[in-house]
Amino acid sequence: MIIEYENVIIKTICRLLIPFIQLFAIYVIMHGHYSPGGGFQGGVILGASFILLVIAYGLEESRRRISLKALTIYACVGLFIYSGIGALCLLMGANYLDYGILPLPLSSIATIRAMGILGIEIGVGIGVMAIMICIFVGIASYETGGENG
Amino acid sequence: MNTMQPQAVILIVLIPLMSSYAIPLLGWRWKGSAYFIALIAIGASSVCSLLLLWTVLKQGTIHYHLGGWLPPWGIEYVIDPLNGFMGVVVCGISFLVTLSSKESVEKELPEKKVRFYAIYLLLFTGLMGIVVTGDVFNLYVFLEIASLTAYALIAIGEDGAPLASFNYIIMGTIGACFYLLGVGYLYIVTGSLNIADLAKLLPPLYHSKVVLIALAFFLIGTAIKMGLFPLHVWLPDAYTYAPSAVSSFIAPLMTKVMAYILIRVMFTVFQPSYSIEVIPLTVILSWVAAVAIIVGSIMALAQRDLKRMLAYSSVSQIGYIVLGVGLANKMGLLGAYLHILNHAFMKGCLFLVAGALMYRTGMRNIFQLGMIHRKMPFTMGALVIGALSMIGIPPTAGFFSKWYLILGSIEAQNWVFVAVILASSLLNALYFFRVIENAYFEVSRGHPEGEALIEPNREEVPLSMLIPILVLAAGILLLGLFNERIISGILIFALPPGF
Amino acid sequence: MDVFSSVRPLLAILVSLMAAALILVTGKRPNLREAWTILAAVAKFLIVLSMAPSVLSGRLLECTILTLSPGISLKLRVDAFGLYFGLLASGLWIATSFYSIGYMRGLKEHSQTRYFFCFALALSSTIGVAFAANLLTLFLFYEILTISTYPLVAHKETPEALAAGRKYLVYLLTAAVFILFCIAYTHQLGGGLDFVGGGFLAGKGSPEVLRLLFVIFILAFGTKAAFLPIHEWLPTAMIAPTPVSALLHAVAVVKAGVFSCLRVIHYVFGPTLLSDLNLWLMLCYFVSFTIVVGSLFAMVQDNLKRRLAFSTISQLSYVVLGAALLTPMALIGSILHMAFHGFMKITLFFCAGAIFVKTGKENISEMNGIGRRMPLTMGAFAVGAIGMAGIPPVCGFLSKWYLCLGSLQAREMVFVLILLISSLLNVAYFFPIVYNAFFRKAREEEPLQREEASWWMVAPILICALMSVLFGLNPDAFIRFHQIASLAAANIRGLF
Amino acid sequence: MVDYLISKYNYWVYIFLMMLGFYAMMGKRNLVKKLIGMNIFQTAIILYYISIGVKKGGTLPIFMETAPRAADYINPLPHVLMLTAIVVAVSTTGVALAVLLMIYRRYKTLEENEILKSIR
Repeated sequence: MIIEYENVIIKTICRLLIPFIQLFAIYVIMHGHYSPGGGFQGGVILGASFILLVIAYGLEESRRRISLKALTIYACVGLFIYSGIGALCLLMGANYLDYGILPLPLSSIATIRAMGILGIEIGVGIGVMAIMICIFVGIASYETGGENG
Repeated sequence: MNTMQPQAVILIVLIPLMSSYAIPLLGWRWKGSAYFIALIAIGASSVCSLLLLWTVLKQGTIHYHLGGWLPPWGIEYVIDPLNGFMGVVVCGISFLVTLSSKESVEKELPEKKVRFYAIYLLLFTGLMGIVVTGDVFNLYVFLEIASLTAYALIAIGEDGAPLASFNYIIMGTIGACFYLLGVGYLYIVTGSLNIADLAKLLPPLYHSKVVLIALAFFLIGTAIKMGLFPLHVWLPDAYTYAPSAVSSFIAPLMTKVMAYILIRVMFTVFQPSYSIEVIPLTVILSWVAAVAIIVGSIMALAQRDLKRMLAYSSVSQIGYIVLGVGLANKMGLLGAYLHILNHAFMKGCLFLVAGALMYRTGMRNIFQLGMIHRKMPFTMGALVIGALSMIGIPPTAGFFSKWYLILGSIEAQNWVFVAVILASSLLNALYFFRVIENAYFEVSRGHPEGEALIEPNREEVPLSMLIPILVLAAGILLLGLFNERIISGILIFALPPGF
Repeated sequence: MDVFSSVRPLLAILVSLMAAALILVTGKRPNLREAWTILAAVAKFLIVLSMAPSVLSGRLLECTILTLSPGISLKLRVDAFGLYFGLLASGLWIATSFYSIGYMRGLKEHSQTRYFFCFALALSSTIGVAFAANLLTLFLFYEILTISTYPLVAHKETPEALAAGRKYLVYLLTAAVFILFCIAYTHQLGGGLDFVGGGFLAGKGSPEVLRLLFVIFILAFGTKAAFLPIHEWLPTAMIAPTPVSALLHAVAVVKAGVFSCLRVIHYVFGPTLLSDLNLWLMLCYFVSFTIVVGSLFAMVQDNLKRRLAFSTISQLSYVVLGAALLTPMALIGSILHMAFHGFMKITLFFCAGAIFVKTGKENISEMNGIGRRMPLTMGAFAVGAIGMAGIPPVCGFLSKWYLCLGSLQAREMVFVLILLISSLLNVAYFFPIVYNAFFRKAREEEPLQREEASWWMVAPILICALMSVLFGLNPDAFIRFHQIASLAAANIRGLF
Repeated sequence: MVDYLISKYNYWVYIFLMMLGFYAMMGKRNLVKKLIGMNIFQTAIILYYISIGVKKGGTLPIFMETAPRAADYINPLPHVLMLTAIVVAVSTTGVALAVLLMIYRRYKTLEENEILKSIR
């Protein structure tokens, strides 16, 4: 069990850093479809920011902010966005993940595709973040039980 | 809708995938819904797989391009008669096993029900993905999905389960990594990951050592994953300690799907002529398989735990499949294909029976079964049919796969294999009749381990467990009687070209 | 030869399968349960009998059920030989059913439902063996027969009974494995597996291969026919209830073995091929050895059922000897002996069972004076014994006569001699039993008044004994055994 | 010969790492060490893949205004594949750790010998 670490410097630095880390993570996610980066990397960074929170403020505090159950929901919703967009293409009559068909008010097929993959990256990002935190929290709190897969 | 048929290719994977996310979401509110979601998802997949098989047999191979990207750049799902057949086998057995899992999960894992079914569906997704994909790397991803979920599911079992699961993780990871290396080597020389594309690009490169190494990695990797004899060490523990719902799901399907990968690699990615002629690969495989058959049977003979005995018998039955593949003639291969189906039915049935025994009596020692047939007559009837099929008594299904394998061995003029197949029938008879004897006769009276006599009141397992058992048992008989329909209707088209 | 498609062969099999299912369902009500057995037995016999006229007029009845494997169907075909065995098995099943009911109720045995279920199953597979049109179909029913008889052998569930059951399985499954190999190899050599009168393997392989195949075939099927030295399971299986022993010996199991041997000799290899391969004489000597040594073994047994078992071992080899001599007379004799031995042996076993039910005695040495207590039973026993020794007018004489004629036709005096020696040995081990039963005094403490077993048991005994005599006087009585046997022999030799 | 060995040094590195991991997986009795071995094993394969995507003088496969010729891009596919492989490796590690926790909770040790002793 990770308990709160009584050190002002670490706490303050974490407080300051975490928003920036998260901002960077979102940047990575949003640019994933045409530059290095993407949902997985961004999601990991986003997850790391929470892990930092756990390290600095202890498990209890972070549990208060984001519960294990909520994380499960996040993970599922994230992956649901991903596969849902794919399935949406199916419903529109194209192949799975063929975003060109999506009815977005954009000029060209290429931009629609770009938007489609962005949606996917966002879904993946949310999912990965949630699962990363899940793994960490699950392992850190082994006395209280819970496994993941 | 006209486009529905090809879309079934992706739906077969997508439905269980999305349902596995839906389970925690819905299960949060309604715990009982998990079972039904899983059942409906697998049922829908089954419908898709039947539709696909029907389409494939009528219209020929289906190609499905993910995201509309054409191969070899995009990922392609290909359904030909072989994986159409595999799909139906996996879906059908999964459906029955899932149907029966309700009560035993309720009893063994009441707290973890929701998570159990989420992971369970992911495992199913992985298996189906392996079956439908036409891309070697995508196959690796699905392989890992299936393996990871299997590790997790095995780990939640009783007593030695976590350790068994950990050993499986270590072995399984080596296997999967070897597979990945094989993919890498093929990618170096061809620059392609698409199976059809590879099959086109490889023949001019057959002289290359790299291709040879790639094939070797593929073989070892899949051999570990399917528990072929010297690499089977993870299998007995994993099957024994897993919760009964899990072992009856993994045992009939996991190793079969891995055998499917082996067949796919040997006969589609590489041309049969390469696997057979350039290196004596099939010879090596078939000899290893022959040893596996005998050793598996002998080890099974030494067990007193029913599930463990079945696990070792799986090791030997995998040998049959690989032997058929290794014979590399028409009859042998047909026997191997048929045995994939038959063994899925037999092992499904037997593991479900073992699960039912655990559920009702909590017992697994075969020497303590005394007079259990009074208590559970239908379950024990199914056990007898399954056992007879394992021994290879006609007209059960097990006899006919053996029959084709023997024909194949004779065609290959290899008398040792004939002897091995026949001897293993006898060994099977030895250990299965021991179970039957204990279940039907009052042997236990004099036996030192047989003290725990069961009260002979009639107490069958719940219908949701009994029906799948009986369906599988009836299936064993019907498959045996109508095996020729399956062969001439489906399997003959699944043979690699040139057979 | 005309071939007609007909469902009657299938019906004959299904009738007892249905009965088996009904027996399981109505297991709680003994009267209804046993009604099914009897009903099925009679129905089966009538169905088989209804096929006799068309077969006798030279037509074959065929029924293709489904395809088992590419090129091989699950096919039933009733030819004269199959019909013959079918009539024998289904006819004796009626007697055995009545007797079983008497026996099982008399001893208040446990697990009677299982018993009758397996019995019905065994009988349908026997009919399947009889009517099988090819080797794979035959093997299919042959295996079901093996498996369904196992619970019968181990019925008593004592350690000895279980050991006997295990031994039975070990012997017969091992043999089955070899049969399977032979069938697969035959398939490889000959392409098809359908029985053809006169054989289909000629010219399909080198002589060495065919010789080896033949030897394995005969030894494998011969395990069920209990040739020496692979006979051990049969005397051990005598621990089973007496009706089961009767079934094993007279009706189904060993007869199925012998029947399959004959199928292999005459319908797979064929007389011409066998004489070309010089195998027939070897086989003749081999079975002659069994005839003589089996009888010698029988002499030293004190347990009545074991003695009968060894007698069976010896008598079955008559049948194979007749077939192996390859002459028409010997063949008719061999086929006739199959049925006649069935009737005589079932009489003897029924008697042994009746004695056991009434007095609890199993050993011959205890049976002094028993003829006075159970005169009907022992009278029937005497008839059976006389038949076994081949003394007219009991039917055993007829078949032996044909066998001797056949040996003379083959110009092999040795086998006439062997048949005669065996007759003498039969006299030596059966007649003392009869003598002691009637003319020796029982021990003091035993009651002297007449007390037969129940009529459920005595009636079948008397009917079987009567039949033995009747067939000896007129082999064409009722079911025309002689005519069918001659037709079968003619079929084989290609003179229809 | 030496040139040959040196020119393929990326393969030697990956083989060395792989064998190291393999040894740890097979030879070590401590379960965590086995897990670490497994990670090294997987990393070796990732390294191998990355190294086959390398092109001397190649540039990042990102679309730029002053586009170089297509042949100047390094091959991005192995990287993408390895991204997936890394995800797999992470999940495997996660599952393995969870399983190790279960083992530890049950047997209070992570030494294989002691666990086997306590099972029997």
